[in-house]
Amino acid sequence: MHSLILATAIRLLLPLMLLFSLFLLLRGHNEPGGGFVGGLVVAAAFALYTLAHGEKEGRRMLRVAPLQLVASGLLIALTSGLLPLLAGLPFLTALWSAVPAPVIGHAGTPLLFDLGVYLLVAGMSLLIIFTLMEEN
Amino acid sequence: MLPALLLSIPLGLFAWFALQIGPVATGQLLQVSVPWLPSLGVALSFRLDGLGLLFALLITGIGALVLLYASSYLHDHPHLKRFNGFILAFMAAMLGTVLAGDLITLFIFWELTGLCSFLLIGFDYQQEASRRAAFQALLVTGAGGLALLAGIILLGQSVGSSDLTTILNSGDLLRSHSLYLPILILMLAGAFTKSAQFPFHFWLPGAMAAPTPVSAYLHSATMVKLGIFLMARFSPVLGGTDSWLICLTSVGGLTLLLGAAKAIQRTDLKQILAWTTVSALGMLTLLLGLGTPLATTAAMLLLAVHALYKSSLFLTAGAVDHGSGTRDIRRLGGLGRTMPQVALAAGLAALSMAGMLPLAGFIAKELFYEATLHAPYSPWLITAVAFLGNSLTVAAALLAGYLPFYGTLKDTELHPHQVDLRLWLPPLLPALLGLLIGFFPAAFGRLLLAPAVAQVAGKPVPVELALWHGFNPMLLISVVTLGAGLALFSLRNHFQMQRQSPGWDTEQLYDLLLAGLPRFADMITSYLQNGRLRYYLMIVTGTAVALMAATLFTSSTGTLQLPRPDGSLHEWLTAVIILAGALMATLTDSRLAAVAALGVVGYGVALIYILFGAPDLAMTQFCIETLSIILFVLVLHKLPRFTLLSSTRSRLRDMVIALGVGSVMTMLVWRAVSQPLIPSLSTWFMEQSLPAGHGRNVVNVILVDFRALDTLGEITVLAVAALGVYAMLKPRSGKEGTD
Amino acid sequence: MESMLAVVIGGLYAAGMYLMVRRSIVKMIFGLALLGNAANLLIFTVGRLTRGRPPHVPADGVLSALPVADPVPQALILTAIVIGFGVQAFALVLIKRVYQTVGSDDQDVMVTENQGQEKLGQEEER
Amino acid sequence: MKNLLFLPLIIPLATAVLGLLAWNQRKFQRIAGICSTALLSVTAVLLLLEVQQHGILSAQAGNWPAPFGITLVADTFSALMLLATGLMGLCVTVYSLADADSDQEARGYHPLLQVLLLGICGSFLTGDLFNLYVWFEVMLIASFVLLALGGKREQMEGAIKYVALNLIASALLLAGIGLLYGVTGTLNMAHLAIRLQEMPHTGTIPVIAVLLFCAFSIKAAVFPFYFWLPASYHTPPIAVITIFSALLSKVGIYVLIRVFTLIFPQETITGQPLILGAAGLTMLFGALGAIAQPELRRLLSFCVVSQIGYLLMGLGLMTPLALAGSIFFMLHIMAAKSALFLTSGVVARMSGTTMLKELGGLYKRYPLLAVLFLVPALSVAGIPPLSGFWGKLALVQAGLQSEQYLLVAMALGVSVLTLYYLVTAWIALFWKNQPADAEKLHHLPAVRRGQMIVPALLLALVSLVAGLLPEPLFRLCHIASEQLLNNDAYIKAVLGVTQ
Repeated sequence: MHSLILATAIRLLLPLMLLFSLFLLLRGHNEPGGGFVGGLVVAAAFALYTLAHGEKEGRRMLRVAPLQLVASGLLIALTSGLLPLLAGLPFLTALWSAVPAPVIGHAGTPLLFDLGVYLLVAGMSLLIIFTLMEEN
Repeated sequence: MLPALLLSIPLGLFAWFALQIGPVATGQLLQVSVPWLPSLGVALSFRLDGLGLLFALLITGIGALVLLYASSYLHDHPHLKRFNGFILAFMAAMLGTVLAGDLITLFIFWELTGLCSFLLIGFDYQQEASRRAAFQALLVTGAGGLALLAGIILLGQSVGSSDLTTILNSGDLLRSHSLYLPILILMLAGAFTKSAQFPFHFWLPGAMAAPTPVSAYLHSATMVKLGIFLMARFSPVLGGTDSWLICLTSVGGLTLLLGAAKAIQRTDLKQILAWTTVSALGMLTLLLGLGTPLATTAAMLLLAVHALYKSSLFLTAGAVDHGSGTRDIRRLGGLGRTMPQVALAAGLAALSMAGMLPLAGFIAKELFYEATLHAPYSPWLITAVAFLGNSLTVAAALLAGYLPFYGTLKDTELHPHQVDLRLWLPPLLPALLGLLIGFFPAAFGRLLLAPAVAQVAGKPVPVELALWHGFNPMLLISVVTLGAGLALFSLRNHFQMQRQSPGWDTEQLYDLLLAGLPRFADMITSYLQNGRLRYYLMIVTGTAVALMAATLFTSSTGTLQLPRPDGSLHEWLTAVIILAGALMATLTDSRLAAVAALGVVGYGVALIYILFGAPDLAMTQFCIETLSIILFVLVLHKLPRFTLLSSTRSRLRDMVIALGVGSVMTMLVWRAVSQPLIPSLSTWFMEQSLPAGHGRNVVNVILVDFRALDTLGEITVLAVAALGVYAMLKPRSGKEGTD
Repeated sequence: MESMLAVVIGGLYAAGMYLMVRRSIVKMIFGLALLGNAANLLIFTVGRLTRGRPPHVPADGVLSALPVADPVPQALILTAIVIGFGVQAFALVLIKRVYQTVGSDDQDVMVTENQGQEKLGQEEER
Repeated sequence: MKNLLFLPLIIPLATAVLGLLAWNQRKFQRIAGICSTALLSVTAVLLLLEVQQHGILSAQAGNWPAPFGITLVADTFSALMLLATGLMGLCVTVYSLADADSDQEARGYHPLLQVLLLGICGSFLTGDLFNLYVWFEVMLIASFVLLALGGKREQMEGAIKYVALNLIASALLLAGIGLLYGVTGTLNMAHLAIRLQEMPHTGTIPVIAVLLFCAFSIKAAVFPFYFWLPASYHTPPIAVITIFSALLSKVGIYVLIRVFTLIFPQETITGQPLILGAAGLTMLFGALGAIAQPELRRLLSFCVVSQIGYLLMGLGLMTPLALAGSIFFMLHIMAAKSALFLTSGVVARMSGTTMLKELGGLYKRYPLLAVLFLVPALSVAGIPPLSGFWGKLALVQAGLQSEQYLLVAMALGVSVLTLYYLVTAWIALFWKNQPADAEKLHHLPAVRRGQMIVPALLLALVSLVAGLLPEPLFRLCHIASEQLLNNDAYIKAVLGVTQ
């Protein structure tokens, strides 16, 4: 697995894939994409990195523990659902910013929700992959 | 607990009930009722009438004696307090049953008596025999109890009320009701099991494993009489028909003879008494079955008299055991010298049991014969049965009340000694009461018996008891009975020899059933729950699909119009690729090839999604499929290779099942798509997506907004799946990792 | 095309079912994966097929009169795919653990729930 | 007050998330677990009161109108079930303080328990069929992990059977929901009820009803779909089996009752012989299975199966009394059976075994424990005046009214069998002498014993009190059953219109 080319390539590819995943996440509301696919791309990027550099290095590169990623993803999704309760609206009601934000258009809690999905999916996939690779 | 304080409970109750004798004799009916479960029409309701009062006096009176007796008999028993508690609970349950004014109330207390008796019979739980007897009693009476439950519910539904007063006035309605016979059979099943009638009689002698005070209480005066009580209680509404007459007289007669015959074959005092109790219960059933006013009077009198002499005899048996160390009549004799008061009690009680003048038992027996002689059908046969039973009873009375106390001690190893007051007074009192009733039968008859008989007969019946009726056929039979009894007594060694070869009894049937049940259960269970997952899968899926197929074929109207096969070449190609992948996955013997085949199926499905306007689905499917393949490869190379484990035969069978499942699903889809399309929700989603959901990708808007709750659940599943993988593969160590 | 897809669905169910009742638990997981695909395809098919037009609102927000694919089954399938993936990943690891603890992938060895099991199935399939 | 409906989902989910964030803070997880379940119980009580005052409540997640958004609905039935869930969760969490070992906790025991409760609460509240599938899966995956925690051989074997059979159920369920959408074009249960009333019930609809019935029956462990339950329930720790036996199969029954009274009342009536047959056979084979077991936990697992037959009986009879009886029975069985499980856990801890042969001699030293086992055991066997009696009484009454004599005979006969095996077990545990070669009894430290006994005691008391004073609870069950049989109120609460 310690192919120098792959190792170098992935080092360059990693930020690009992460950017692409963010792109998928942000455009998901209007075009095919979304948090789920975005999260999987993140996972794929780190999985490739791990294949090239080993499981320890992969974990180091990710910086946060995958389980924390899962937990925070769930927390963000839950929070986006809880926010409208403060406004007296039902759970998971979408709240939107009055003025469109640059780049993403309207900003609102559904986007936050999708961000939670994104983080959770990435964390979940990586948790499984790391654990399995560690076993091997 | 202080004995005095303890005794004050039953004595106080006894006194209260005694005060009610007057009012009840004048025809008053005391009733209280509180709603309990009004939604089901259940009330906690009590009524005090003549029948209940007679029982209540016996229950509280003998209960007090038993408590006093036990305070000496069990004084060094570690669980004496528990015993007193159980007895009081049992007494409460008994009172509740006999005073119940509502069917459900009656049933509840009925079941409680069974439960308390379980604890009492099994009081010496260290002994295997006690545990067995307790369990047997619980099971037999419990099973009967459930039949009774069905019976009373049907009874209540037929009448439209569970209130006893209403029911007791609905005799004509019930006797002509279409459910009369089932009700009768179910109620009798409850009564017969509780009152140890043939073929359920065996539990009663078995229950002699209980401590003697328990036997004295449960098996003379109280629990076993509940079945009799039940029949007496409902005889105004259920009695008087041919089925009632035949059922009760035949079962009663059989039980009577069986019990009496077994009694004289026994050498253990308690066993003798137990079997004579069975016999006496048979007499009572027989009398209730006859149902004439005379028979009813005889039954109520016999009931009271039996309770008195039998409790006395049981208590003396215990005293003999306590004072000499054995209850075997072959080893005993001459105890009258060491324990004269006990001997007096036993003698009086035995005379009453044998029906000797001037004791109450004599009056009962005279009435008994009078009733059988006037029986509604085959009076001579019934009288003959009664005669035989009574003769045997006389012999048994001599065995239990005469043999141990007179003559000389047979086993010189024994050192009998006097017993204290608390052991001889309780048996003496009921014995003396028997004598008292013999002297004042008229008052007893008027005050206690007549109100009870009126309840059982459903109408007032003149009760005129007298000790001496002059010379009549009944007296003649009585005298002959005594003679026959004496003769049988003198032949006792012969009968007791016979005992060496155990005769056949329904108990063996019970044993067989009880031993067979776990074996049968084990057989069935190890057949069904055989531990093999694939059989479970086959049964579960097979049943589901078979049911679906059956419904599919019965529910469809007309022939199936197959949708026209259309579609372009690449669509067909995709479909074929998917099928080929599935086929390859099933047939290949290489793990890697199987993973690849699975990938082919997955990607093929993704292709279908693309072709039919679902790019989001396709993207997700592609990603997931890829990730799945990685996971499969990571896991599979640690697992064994595929090997051929099944025989050709079972593979063929599985193929047939699998093809069956597949074809049912195919047909179902055909059916579904051939039905007209109903306007679905999607129009609304399409319209609202941009203005309300601020997104043009409707699928994504549904996922994160319209149906975000689904997605929240979905990501929770993912989180837990990840957690599960982590938890399963986390090495077992005391030290916790960082994630 | 629905009729052909119905056959595909049936085929997937049949293959999945056949794999589920193999003695090897490894084959069972393949069966589960096929069943998952079959169920998703079933929802997709009975939700009616529409060629080519995904349920997207055009940029100008004006809905065209042409029929588009029903977004609801798609959303359901998406959820089901993801859930299925999570469950399948767990099941895969479970099977690995089962193999490690039991020492075999043969279902017929996993019968400790029934001690007196030497009764059924013995005569069959040796 | 409509947001009250979301709390049963938010509370356990938030607790689970906090537990995941505080992964190594065991103490925090424990306290959070207790707070969460207590709060859940309080919420359920409030919901129950609210429903009694204002009728059936509904709320729309995301504020999208029904039938487009996902509806949560609370009627008396679901509120009662939620209350039972909260209390069971509380009891089991407290019990786990003493029973769960540190390894289990290190693998996420407490958050998993919360997710399990989330799935259960979601299933009870949702008014949307696909959403129900999602909650089922949430519940399922959490139960998978809880079942496999520990990794002993028998646990692994049980887990694989449990997982395989339950995934089959999920696949069936998913197919059924998909087909139903394809035929009716909606997922909202109230909306489905209306649409199905308007449609002719020929062709696919009865088949879909059968399909869904089978799928839910697997979850509910009805004959002949129950194999997964006895195959796996004896393997995990007692606390886990307790919550499983109290809630998981009951969710299956709940959904059967909900879906088949609301959406498929017509199919329920035509399928009556089938449902009643399944009910009778479930009782019988469960009881026979229990009789055959030489081990306490397996015996109790089969007992769970057997009792499910009684719950199904109410649905089959479809009368107000029968359904009320089933609901009462369900609540009773949760309390009584769980008390039995928890007590047997204490016994197992003290004796170091659960084999009936090796147990014994506990009556002398621990009479309270004997009572604690006997009372729920008798209650399960239906001895009056404990809670089980009233449930059985209502069912038997309803069965006799509907002239289902065979089924009633079966129900009563199985009662005798239940009495038989439970009392046999009690005698073996308590009266029988301890075998000579058995281990010495372990004496548990007071705090630990308290943590284990108090929940068991509480549940046994519930059974006792519900037996002595059945009216308040039974009236609620009756209201619940009336609401189930009159769909209009439900439909109006969800869609705002009558049909």
